[in-house]
Amino acid sequence: MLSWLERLMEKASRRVARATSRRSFLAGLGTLLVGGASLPLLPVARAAGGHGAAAGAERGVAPQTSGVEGDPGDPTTCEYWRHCAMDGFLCSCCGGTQRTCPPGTEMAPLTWIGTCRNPADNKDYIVSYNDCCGKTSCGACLCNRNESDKPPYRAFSNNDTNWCLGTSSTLYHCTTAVILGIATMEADA
Amino acid sequence: MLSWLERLMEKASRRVARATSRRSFLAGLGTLLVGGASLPLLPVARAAGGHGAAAGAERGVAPQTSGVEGDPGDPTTCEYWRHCAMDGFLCSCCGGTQRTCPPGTEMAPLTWIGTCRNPADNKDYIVSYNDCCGKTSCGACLCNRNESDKPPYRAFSNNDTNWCLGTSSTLYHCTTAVILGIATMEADA
Amino acid sequence: MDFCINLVKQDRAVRTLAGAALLLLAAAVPASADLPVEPIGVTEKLPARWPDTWIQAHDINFYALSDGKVVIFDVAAENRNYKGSISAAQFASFIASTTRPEIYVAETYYSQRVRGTRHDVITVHDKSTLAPVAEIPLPGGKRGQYVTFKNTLQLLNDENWLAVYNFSPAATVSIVDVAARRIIGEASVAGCAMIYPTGTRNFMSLCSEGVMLVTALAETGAVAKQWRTPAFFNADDDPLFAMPTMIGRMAYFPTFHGNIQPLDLSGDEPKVLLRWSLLNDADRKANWRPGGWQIAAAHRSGRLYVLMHPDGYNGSHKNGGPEVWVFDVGSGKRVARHVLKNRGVSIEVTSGAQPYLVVTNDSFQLDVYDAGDGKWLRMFGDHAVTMPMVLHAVQ
Amino acid sequence: MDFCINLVKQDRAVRTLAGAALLLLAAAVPASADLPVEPIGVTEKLPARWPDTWIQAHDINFYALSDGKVVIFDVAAENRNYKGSISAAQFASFIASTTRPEIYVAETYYSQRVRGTRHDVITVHDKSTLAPVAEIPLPGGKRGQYVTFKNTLQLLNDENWLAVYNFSPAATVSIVDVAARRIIGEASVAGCAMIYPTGTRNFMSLCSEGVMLVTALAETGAVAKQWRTPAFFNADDDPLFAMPTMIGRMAYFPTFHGNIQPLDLSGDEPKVLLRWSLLNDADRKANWRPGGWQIAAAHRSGRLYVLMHPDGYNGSHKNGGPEVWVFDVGSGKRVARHVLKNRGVSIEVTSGAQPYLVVTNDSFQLDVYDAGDGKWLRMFGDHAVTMPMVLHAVQ
Repeated sequence: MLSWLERLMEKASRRVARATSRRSFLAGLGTLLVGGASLPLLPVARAAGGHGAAAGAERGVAPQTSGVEGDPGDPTTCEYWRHCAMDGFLCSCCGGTQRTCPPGTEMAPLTWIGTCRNPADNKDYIVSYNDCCGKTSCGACLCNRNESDKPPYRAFSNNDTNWCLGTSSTLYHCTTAVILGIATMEADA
Repeated sequence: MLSWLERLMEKASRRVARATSRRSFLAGLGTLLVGGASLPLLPVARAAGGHGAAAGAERGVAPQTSGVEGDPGDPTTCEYWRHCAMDGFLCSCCGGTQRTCPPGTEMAPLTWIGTCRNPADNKDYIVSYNDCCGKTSCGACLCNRNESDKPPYRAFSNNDTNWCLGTSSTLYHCTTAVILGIATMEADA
Repeated sequence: MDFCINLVKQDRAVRTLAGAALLLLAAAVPASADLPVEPIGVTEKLPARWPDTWIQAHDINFYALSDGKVVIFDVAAENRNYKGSISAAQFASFIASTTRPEIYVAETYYSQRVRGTRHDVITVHDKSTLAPVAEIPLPGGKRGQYVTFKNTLQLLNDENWLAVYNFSPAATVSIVDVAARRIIGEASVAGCAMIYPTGTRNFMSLCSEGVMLVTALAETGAVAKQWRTPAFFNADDDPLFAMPTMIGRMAYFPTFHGNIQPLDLSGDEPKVLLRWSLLNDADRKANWRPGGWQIAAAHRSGRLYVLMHPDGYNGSHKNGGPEVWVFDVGSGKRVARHVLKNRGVSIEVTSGAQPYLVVTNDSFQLDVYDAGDGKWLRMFGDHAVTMPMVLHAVQ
Repeated sequence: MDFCINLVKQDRAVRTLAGAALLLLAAAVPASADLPVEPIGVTEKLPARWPDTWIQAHDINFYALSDGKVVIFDVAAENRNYKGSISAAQFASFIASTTRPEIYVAETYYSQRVRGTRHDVITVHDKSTLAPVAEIPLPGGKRGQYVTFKNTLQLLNDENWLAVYNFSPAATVSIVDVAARRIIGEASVAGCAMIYPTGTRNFMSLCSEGVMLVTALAETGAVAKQWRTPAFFNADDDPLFAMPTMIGRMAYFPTFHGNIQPLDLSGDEPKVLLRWSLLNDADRKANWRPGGWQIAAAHRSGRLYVLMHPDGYNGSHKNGGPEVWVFDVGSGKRVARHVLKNRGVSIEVTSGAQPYLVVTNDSFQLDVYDAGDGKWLRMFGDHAVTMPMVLHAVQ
């Protein structure tokens, strides 16, 4: 098990050598590798009742915190910093959190990865947008930000894909935003 | 085939004898026999965007006529006279008409029957609310009028039931309003 | 960027592994002042026993009937109050066990989604994982399909049996052994409807002619005896709503015209108690009536909550209403009128010591109020539910 | 009413027959001046060939993905314009034959609705009855699932073959013999995506590095040959949108930054033609860009319609837009700017001599305009569709 991962890391390292720095390597991966959730458009989010704008009582989802020290903002809003490349229903509104799946769903292993800046420490983090699969549409908190989205011929940069792949079911439920590590600091290291 | 229908009509005639007139017999049947569509509440129709109120461009369903001479009003509206005991999606908005099912669906043989007054001739007609079955929710033109509705222990007066029974599929799609005959004239006859 | 293009050319395995490798790289070098690296693949779990501030909202999703669900909310929590969901489609019925960590959905599906072979089943879900753990077949294609009534699926015999209402249009009740996961009996309830548990193993049904039919079951689940009571209501003049609210084994049935018919279902023979009115003369003049879908709720403290509307008429009994009236079931006296923030369609009251009043409003969101003073507390919306017709408080 | 109660007590058969008898009674005595008695059990049919004023709106129903559909509208008709619907769920793909009375849906379902065994299939529906007539299995659990692109399901070889795009995430294309109802071949298109028919039996796919991959098929459906062209676009700097619009065998691909890349797909070897810009200097200053979902449409008269928005930025390419710009593909000149009544998400143009511009607006209703002068004519709403992302004009 470890041996093939080691080999893989070796290969990855060779690729890194071609990039000018760790940071640009990760940034490249962020926009290119492994596509995130399953889609919707900005107008979709607007049609969903202005979600993404003001949080709170009017939209029927109470403000939350991430529960992580130094991680500001509301994970039920599209504006939350980890959501810089988010696309789908926010698992924080569906019985999960920004980093965990709701009960009864399964996290997809293939993801789209973004690089988002945390306004609290002004550092860039690698965020992995893993879909939660196995139940139909959660429906709540549809969020879409297309900054690094590319058409399906750049498959792992495309968020129009149902990324419930490699799971026991392809039913799409919601999407997480998991911190994989820090980007800027590694580039500087 | 005809013989059992004849026997049945004989039975029905015996029952009619107990009622004071043909009209009250039919009216009794109208409220009691064979329940119509599958449900929704008035608030449902309201939530659907004020449908049931003004017809026309605002709600996204164009005005129609019944296509039948002497049959006034718009069969895509809840206010249409045949809909006095309607409950469900109006088939006129779904690829059918007030008396026919949309392509690919099957009309349920069991129905709820109402007695509605045609404002054009001021006569009461027996209207049969047959569901169209075999495709999921049409979605358009939800209409509910509960005048003669009773709880499920009066099974054939209850419109909360999915009346897609006796069809090859129980999937509910929309509801028709078919004229079975005239009520007042027969009572007078 | 040359690198990017090369990467995209890789085959599936390499791409997948590249992702895994990135994960390891990132995980290997966390700086202490940074946000912690988080594990991939974590799924939430719920406790095996659910708090008494939770409700189970049955979203029939009428606009997409094949995609309904039950959503579990903690109505007391300021946030993180959406706990999870389970599938419950095609006019499903729902009930939760209070003695086992299980919830039950009686539902219908087709082998090819919208066509093919019909399957009626009870799907058993685990309360902790919200995952299906068993499927009990209900053969015969006769499961009763309604907009949703609590009394189409009930628990009997200390929750060891499930009773399922069938309507084809023959009215019968199937008895299911919960532990054995199979049907053990079936009773005809022709001319009557629904399941109201009474005594240990019995249930009663309401009948068209204003009587009740009592079905006594043997230990095997077979019908031991059936009898009809004398008439105690008139379905033409003042029908009982089909869904009562319960305090212990006392059932309170509202009527279309504003009466309450209490039935004592604690014994094997139900007792019809004295009917009383929700209305005073002024109320009657303004034609206040109960109306909506799930129009009554109750709390063990003896409080009865009824969704009311003025200017009632023949056919207004499903229109919902702007107020919830609170009564003391001992005295029959009204003790409060809660004017709702948004017109209500269905109501429920949580079972804890500090109860919450939960209201499906006419935009099909859920409003949460303090059941005591009627103060609006919060709303659940943003497409979390689309048509939550029936609300089940966790007992 | 004694009669009523007796009736309700009848068994199923008698009740059913009573209904039939009532029907006969009523039918037997029509008075001549009355409205005519109407038959029970009539289902509408459609013509086997559909008029060129019809469109097929693919409603992905994102809020209930297992309950999507395709709704057929006659956009020219004042009323009775909803013609019917077919099921198309779980990220389905859709295409209609122009030579057979058939429409095709590539879709996915599970044996127990939301769980159990996955089945990928092409469901064949009859145009006249809108009923399923055949199901073609797509084994391997690899059908590509997307918000909906036209180019995941295409017809080849004079419409005798269907080509289905797979993504697992291995990218392949399955070739299906329409008449035989079975798969006859499969081609890997690794590093590339989608199906753009070219010549008789060939198709091309767009690739990450800015080239196209051409797959030539033998008469058996097997891969005869594959080759890549030189790069003709840059996916980093100015990506081609994945969904072109067609005039005959000419494909017009808009780019994120407002260019049009025409490709001649009439021959077995696609030809890359000269790229031209939708923008003049003033447009560029205001940062007008194409954007939305199905952002381009065309008419055989040589008119190209593109959905445009000002103030574009990286990430605005799906935001939809307030205007549809009309171009002459011969000269590359803009001939009209249609300011939409409601912001658009997707657009389509009907294929008849008097074309209509159909727009999915940002409330997910359909607005119908005169494609010539841009005049708004009508809207289809009231929940007839919930999320019609892709519109297919009847050809």
